[in-house]
Amino acid sequence: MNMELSRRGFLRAAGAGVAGTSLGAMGFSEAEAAVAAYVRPLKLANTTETRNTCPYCSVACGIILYSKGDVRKGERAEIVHIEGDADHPTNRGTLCPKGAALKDFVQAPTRLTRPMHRKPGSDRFEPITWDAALDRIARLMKDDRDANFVLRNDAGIPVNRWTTTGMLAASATTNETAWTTFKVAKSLGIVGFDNQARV
Amino acid sequence: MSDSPRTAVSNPPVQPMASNLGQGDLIRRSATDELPPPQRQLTPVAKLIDVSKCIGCKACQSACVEWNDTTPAVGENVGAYTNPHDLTENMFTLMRFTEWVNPSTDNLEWLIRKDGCMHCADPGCLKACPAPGAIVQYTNGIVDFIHENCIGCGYCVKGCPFNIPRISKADHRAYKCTLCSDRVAVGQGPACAKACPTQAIVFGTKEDMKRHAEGRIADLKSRGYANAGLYDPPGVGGTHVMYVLHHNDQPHIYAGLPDDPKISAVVQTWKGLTKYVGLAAMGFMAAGSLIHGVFTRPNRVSREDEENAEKLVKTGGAEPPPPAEERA
Amino acid sequence: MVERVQPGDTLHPGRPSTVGRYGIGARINHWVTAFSLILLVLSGLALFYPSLFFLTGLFGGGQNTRAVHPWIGVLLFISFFILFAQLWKANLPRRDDRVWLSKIKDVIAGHEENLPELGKYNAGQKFIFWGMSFLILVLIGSGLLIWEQYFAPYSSIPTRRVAVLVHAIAAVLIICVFILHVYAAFWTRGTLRAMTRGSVTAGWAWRHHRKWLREIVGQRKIGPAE
Amino acid sequence: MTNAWTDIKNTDLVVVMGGNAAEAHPCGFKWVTEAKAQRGAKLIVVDPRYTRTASVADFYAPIRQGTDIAFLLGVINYCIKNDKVQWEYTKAFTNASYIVKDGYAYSDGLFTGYDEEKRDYDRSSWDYVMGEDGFAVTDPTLQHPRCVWNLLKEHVSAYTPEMVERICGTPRDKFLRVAQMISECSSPTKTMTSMYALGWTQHSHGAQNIRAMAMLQLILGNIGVRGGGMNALRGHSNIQGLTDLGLMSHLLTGYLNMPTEKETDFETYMSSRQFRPLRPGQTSYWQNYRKFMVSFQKSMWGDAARADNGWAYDYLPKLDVPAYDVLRVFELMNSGRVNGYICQGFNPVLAFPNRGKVTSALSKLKFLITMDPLETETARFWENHGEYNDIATRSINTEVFQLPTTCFAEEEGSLTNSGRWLQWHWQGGSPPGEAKHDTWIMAQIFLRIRELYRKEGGPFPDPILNLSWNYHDPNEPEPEELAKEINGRALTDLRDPADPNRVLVPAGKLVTNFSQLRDDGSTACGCWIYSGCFNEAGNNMARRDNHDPDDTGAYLGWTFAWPLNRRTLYNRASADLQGKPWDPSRKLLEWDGTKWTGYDVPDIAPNARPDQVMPFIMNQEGVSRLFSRGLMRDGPFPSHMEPFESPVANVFNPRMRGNPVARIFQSDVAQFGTSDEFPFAATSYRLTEHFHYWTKHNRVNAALQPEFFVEISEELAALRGVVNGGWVRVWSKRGSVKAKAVVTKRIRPLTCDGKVVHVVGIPLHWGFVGAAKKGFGPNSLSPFVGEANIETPSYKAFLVNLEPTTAPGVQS
Repeated sequence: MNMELSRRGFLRAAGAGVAGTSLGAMGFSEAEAAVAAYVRPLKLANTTETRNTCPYCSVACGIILYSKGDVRKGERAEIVHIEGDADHPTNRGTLCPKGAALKDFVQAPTRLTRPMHRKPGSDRFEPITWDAALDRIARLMKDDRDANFVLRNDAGIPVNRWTTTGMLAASATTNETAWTTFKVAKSLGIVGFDNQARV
Repeated sequence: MSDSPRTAVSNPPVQPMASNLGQGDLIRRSATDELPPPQRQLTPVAKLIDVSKCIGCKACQSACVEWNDTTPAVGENVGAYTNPHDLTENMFTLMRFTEWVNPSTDNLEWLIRKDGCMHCADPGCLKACPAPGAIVQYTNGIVDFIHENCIGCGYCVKGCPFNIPRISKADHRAYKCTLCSDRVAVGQGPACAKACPTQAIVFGTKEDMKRHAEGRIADLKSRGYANAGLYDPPGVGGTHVMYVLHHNDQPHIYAGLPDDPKISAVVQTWKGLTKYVGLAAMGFMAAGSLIHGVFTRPNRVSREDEENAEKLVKTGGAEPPPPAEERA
Repeated sequence: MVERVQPGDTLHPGRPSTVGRYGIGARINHWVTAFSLILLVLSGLALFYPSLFFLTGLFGGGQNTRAVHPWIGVLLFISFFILFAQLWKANLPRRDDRVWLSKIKDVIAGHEENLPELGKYNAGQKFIFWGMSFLILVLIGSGLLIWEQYFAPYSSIPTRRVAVLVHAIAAVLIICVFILHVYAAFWTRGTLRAMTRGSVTAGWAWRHHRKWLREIVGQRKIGPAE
Repeated sequence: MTNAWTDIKNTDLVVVMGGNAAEAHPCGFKWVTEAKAQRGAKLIVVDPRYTRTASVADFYAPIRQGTDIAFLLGVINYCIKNDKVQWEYTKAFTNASYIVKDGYAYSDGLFTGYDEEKRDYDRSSWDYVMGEDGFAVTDPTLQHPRCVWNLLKEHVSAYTPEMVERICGTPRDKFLRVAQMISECSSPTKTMTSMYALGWTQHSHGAQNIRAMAMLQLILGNIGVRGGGMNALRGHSNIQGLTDLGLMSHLLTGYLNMPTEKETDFETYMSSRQFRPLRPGQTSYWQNYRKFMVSFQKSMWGDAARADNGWAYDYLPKLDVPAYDVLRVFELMNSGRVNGYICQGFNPVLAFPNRGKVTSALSKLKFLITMDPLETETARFWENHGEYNDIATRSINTEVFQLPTTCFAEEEGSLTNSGRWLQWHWQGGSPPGEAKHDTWIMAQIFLRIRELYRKEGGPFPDPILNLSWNYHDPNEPEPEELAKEINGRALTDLRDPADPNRVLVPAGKLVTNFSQLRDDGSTACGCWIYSGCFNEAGNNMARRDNHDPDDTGAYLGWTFAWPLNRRTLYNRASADLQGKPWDPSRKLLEWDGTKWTGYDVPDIAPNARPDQVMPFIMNQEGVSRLFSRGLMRDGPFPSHMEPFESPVANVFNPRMRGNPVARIFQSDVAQFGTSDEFPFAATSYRLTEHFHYWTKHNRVNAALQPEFFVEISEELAALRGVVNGGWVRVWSKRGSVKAKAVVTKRIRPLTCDGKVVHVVGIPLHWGFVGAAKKGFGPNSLSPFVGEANIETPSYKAFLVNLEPTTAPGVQS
């Protein structure tokens, strides 16, 4: 039976137009208000697609970043969804539980947003500007290199190594970043230089 | 030609698209007796979950959360891999892990089943639902909750033979897997099926899925699983989420998957017989009173009664004598 | 011997003389219970019969109806059982009741003269009293089990399925009892004032509950004239 | 990986051992389930635990962690005894026929030349007999008692099924079933693939684990063929790339080596790198070493690298030790000999063994710099987190800089996956707040230091001042210009040696690939093996043609694979000596009489005759090595070695502890536990819900696996009175952790050498920052000892004790 009919039917039974109005005043039409059945509108509509690669394991699944805003147009872009790339030969659009949740890595509450500095003995991090941090880092590194750089070994052979400052490189950075890092570390003479390959 | 990995046929669209599922595609609508017939018959779809291919990685759970923007809470470890520990209004699908020692081989088998709405052809939730339009069934088989119409009574929980719907404590509405109706509406498969790394979850027309299942079952039988089979329970008219089980002769070993699910007789009685008998009883009562009112004079106090009463009041109860019954 | 007269049942000589039947407290409880029952019937039917779902409009929509129905139930339960405490003794079955029931035809036909003298309540009224008491217990019990918001976790789904069926059946029965009660009160003229003004005319008492009247008069429980 | 992920679908048998592909690489594992579904392939899992991979396996066999060599040599022994060998392949493509010097021998678990003092071997006797012609002597008939084949036969004969059961705890019948299934793949038309990961590498004898399987694969003829190979699944998204690019103490790019003190000048350095072929007509591709090295120096220091200064050879630091690997650096740090440390996207506090030592070492630093998109325990190692990081904050004088970097979604560039595919990706999101690209940060640090040296001078500033830095924006080099630098370019016109008038590559243009590199300083190339990734044809790493003719799984049009876009290494070995594919249905290459054709880029000169030039062109022999000469510190053949902390003694030599040549620091010896004090065999691993220590920051993954736990058998639970889901304390000689107990049927006690061995499984994903519950990691317990050849820490086998306890109490 149709809602409208049943309602009128009731009103007649109740025998009171009065009832009708008073019921109406009590939000009676609510029952009809929500009859529409519909599915959620596709949330990816009008987003920008960007091809990327999952940063986790070395299967290197193809992923698509869906963003509001387009960095290529110089806009600020916010990632709203990440999904596997069906065109990718390896993962064919599939993703593991980590890859499928990449959006929450990008938007993690514990993402770092500003340089921080901890003074010796302090129990807290304090904000520091990029310039101040980088100048201080350069100073500390040069002073240590100047003080401890090994020019020659006991046999008088030039060895040019710096053993008192070490570096671990990130094996989730791009090859291009890695090449930059490599050039800097090796040219400074750093020998205590490694990456996750051993771990 | 070999059946290549059944992954997403395509990536989801980003251009605005009209939803392909609407009023006109409804075949059932909760608490609605006279639903206009659907304008067209969509091809029935189905999700096939091949338990024998599942590695229990939970990508389906992850993809489900991300697609449906739910927020399952960070719980604790209680000595099991099943996390969260049960379906919730924020977790529409769940990997249930069972360590089962096969008595015939004495080998351990780690049975991992993706739990979630089965999208029954004869949905108990919809039958039980008192709110018009809170639960709908589309002609392609998808059973969907329309939260705007949900009143949070929990009748769907009692109607469901698989214990799937969950009522949110926050907004008092029922939640469950939608089979990603919003994706299906634009020609995409569900998020879980797209994500599933081993394609243990595949999605397509129910016919294709049954055919795909046949191949899988043949492969399993060739590997010694004599009872491998398709779980498409007739008790609920078949489902639009089906399983390939290596031990289809005993579904219950997969974390209590019902062997022969059907809508509970109690629920049937409640939603059926009781309604009509109840209506009859109340009607009879009302009608009876009405007729009596019409055919018998009202039971009025007569002048005689009043005089006798006043007399009694004056005489202070001496007169007249008590009636015969009392003496006897 | 069973007490037929209750505290507060007093005679008020006058023109006509009246007899106090219900104190103010009892009357308030009765009406609270009555209105709760009506609201429960409306909201309950709305959630039971799809064709009556629109009744949820009376409560501001389905969500509100779902939320408020159980609370009204709790209110009814409390108010009714205060009433129960006041009336249960007078409703205990007596030998007269069997005689009264055996002459049920005369009851329906209204031939009061053929009936025995009765105390404060006749078997019909007692039936309604005990019927209500029993059904309300059943309804509150099954109701709590299916009160999703607070009590869902405390029982298994199969149990709740039974509860929801029992609740429906009990509801149907209580509605029937309710109809009987209301109709009887209308049909037996002069009854309503017992629950409005709290008293009945001595004549009404003489006609329907003569033994009760005799006792009051006998005990000389005289109150101020009206 | 020798093959690609997509190639696994071509296999007949997948052996997952020393790894847990389904758990750690689910999307790659798809190709295993595909092979099963489409080819009817079988899957075998050999692991101490019944893993997620095992849950879909056709056969599972348990094994005690750290005993894989015994198991694999047992299988080799089985194959030899049952004549399950791909003879033609083995004879032609391995060094089975090479005659070994008389000095070489093996007894009591040790090879000849062992020096207990030095903990090292004198490896001079581990070599071939050389003939007057300067080539190695061989006996193609394999009759010679000293030929590699007969020595191997003798070496593995000790590993009978009974011995395997005694060492590994694998029931004899289960072992035989596995051996039988594997041996079937000796047929030229049946291939097996080996998928392994850190379950093999993280042992003091890790490299030998892998060699053992490689040898098995060779005698089965499964290297270089479709659906075969040795497939290291690898961990991080660009772990392959960073290794290829030589971001390691002992490496330069493209597996060129860092010089040592002994190599006093460039010519001395080159003299030990002539790579003369050991057999007539063989390629020995490393003969081009000089071209790659000179081009590398040119790309680093441009005009400052000249012939007259040995191509700026002195600009490179010289090593006085094999490597300043992470273990050595933290040892030095802990003894106060390191002042500064930079952690770029790295979390040593959770990643390195013996966390107590790591934390104490960091506390001795003057300054620590961390670069990361996320909070790390390392950046906050000084912060007190109650039981989870109980530390005296005030007493730590390390100055710490925490620099926020972008993540994958906010940067552009290429990543190299384990299949050697260099895949370009694009930026999709804006960095949060002030987060910066790592490239920018490294550039800023470099430019500032260079400026200081310009102003103030200092010791040997030349390599810094002369480092080539010609970028469009020196402050932030762009990914594309860096990629071109890696690919290499001509510095002057490159003329055709045959016809000097013909210019092959004009000056300034990008070289097509490394075949155009020269040793006269006329070319520059950052990483020779990557050459071809970005040439005049454009950015080949960004190619997206996913067509796959005949469904071989090669995808030659998809991005770029090193070397030369080759998808399967040693692919020439997929064909016999006539150049015909071993399995026509799985053709990869074929000799058409004049050249090699097929689905992949030939891993050999296209016109190299199949009957003359052998497939393993990177080896001087031209063939693969069953006997690895002196190239590995711990033996020319693998041999059974126990972990340093083992529940049972080495059956071949009870006095021998762990790997006899693995480096141990004195300070750590005292921290090894014994089985009477620590009766249970622990192992560490990853869970599929998490990735290392990143995803605990992610609410979704935190919800899927919220809290630190350890897994134990029902038997061990009963033994210690542990209840499922209850708290347990697990401790080793080095530390103690509290965890929830998961009591499972998936772990069963093993019986090894008559002793019941209980296994304790410890996943590694929890710390004290992030969205997941606070917890600990296995590195609080694991020993500070590395692999004998490459110093990978031993996370997979150590001893612990275990008891029920109460929840950790947190003060702060």
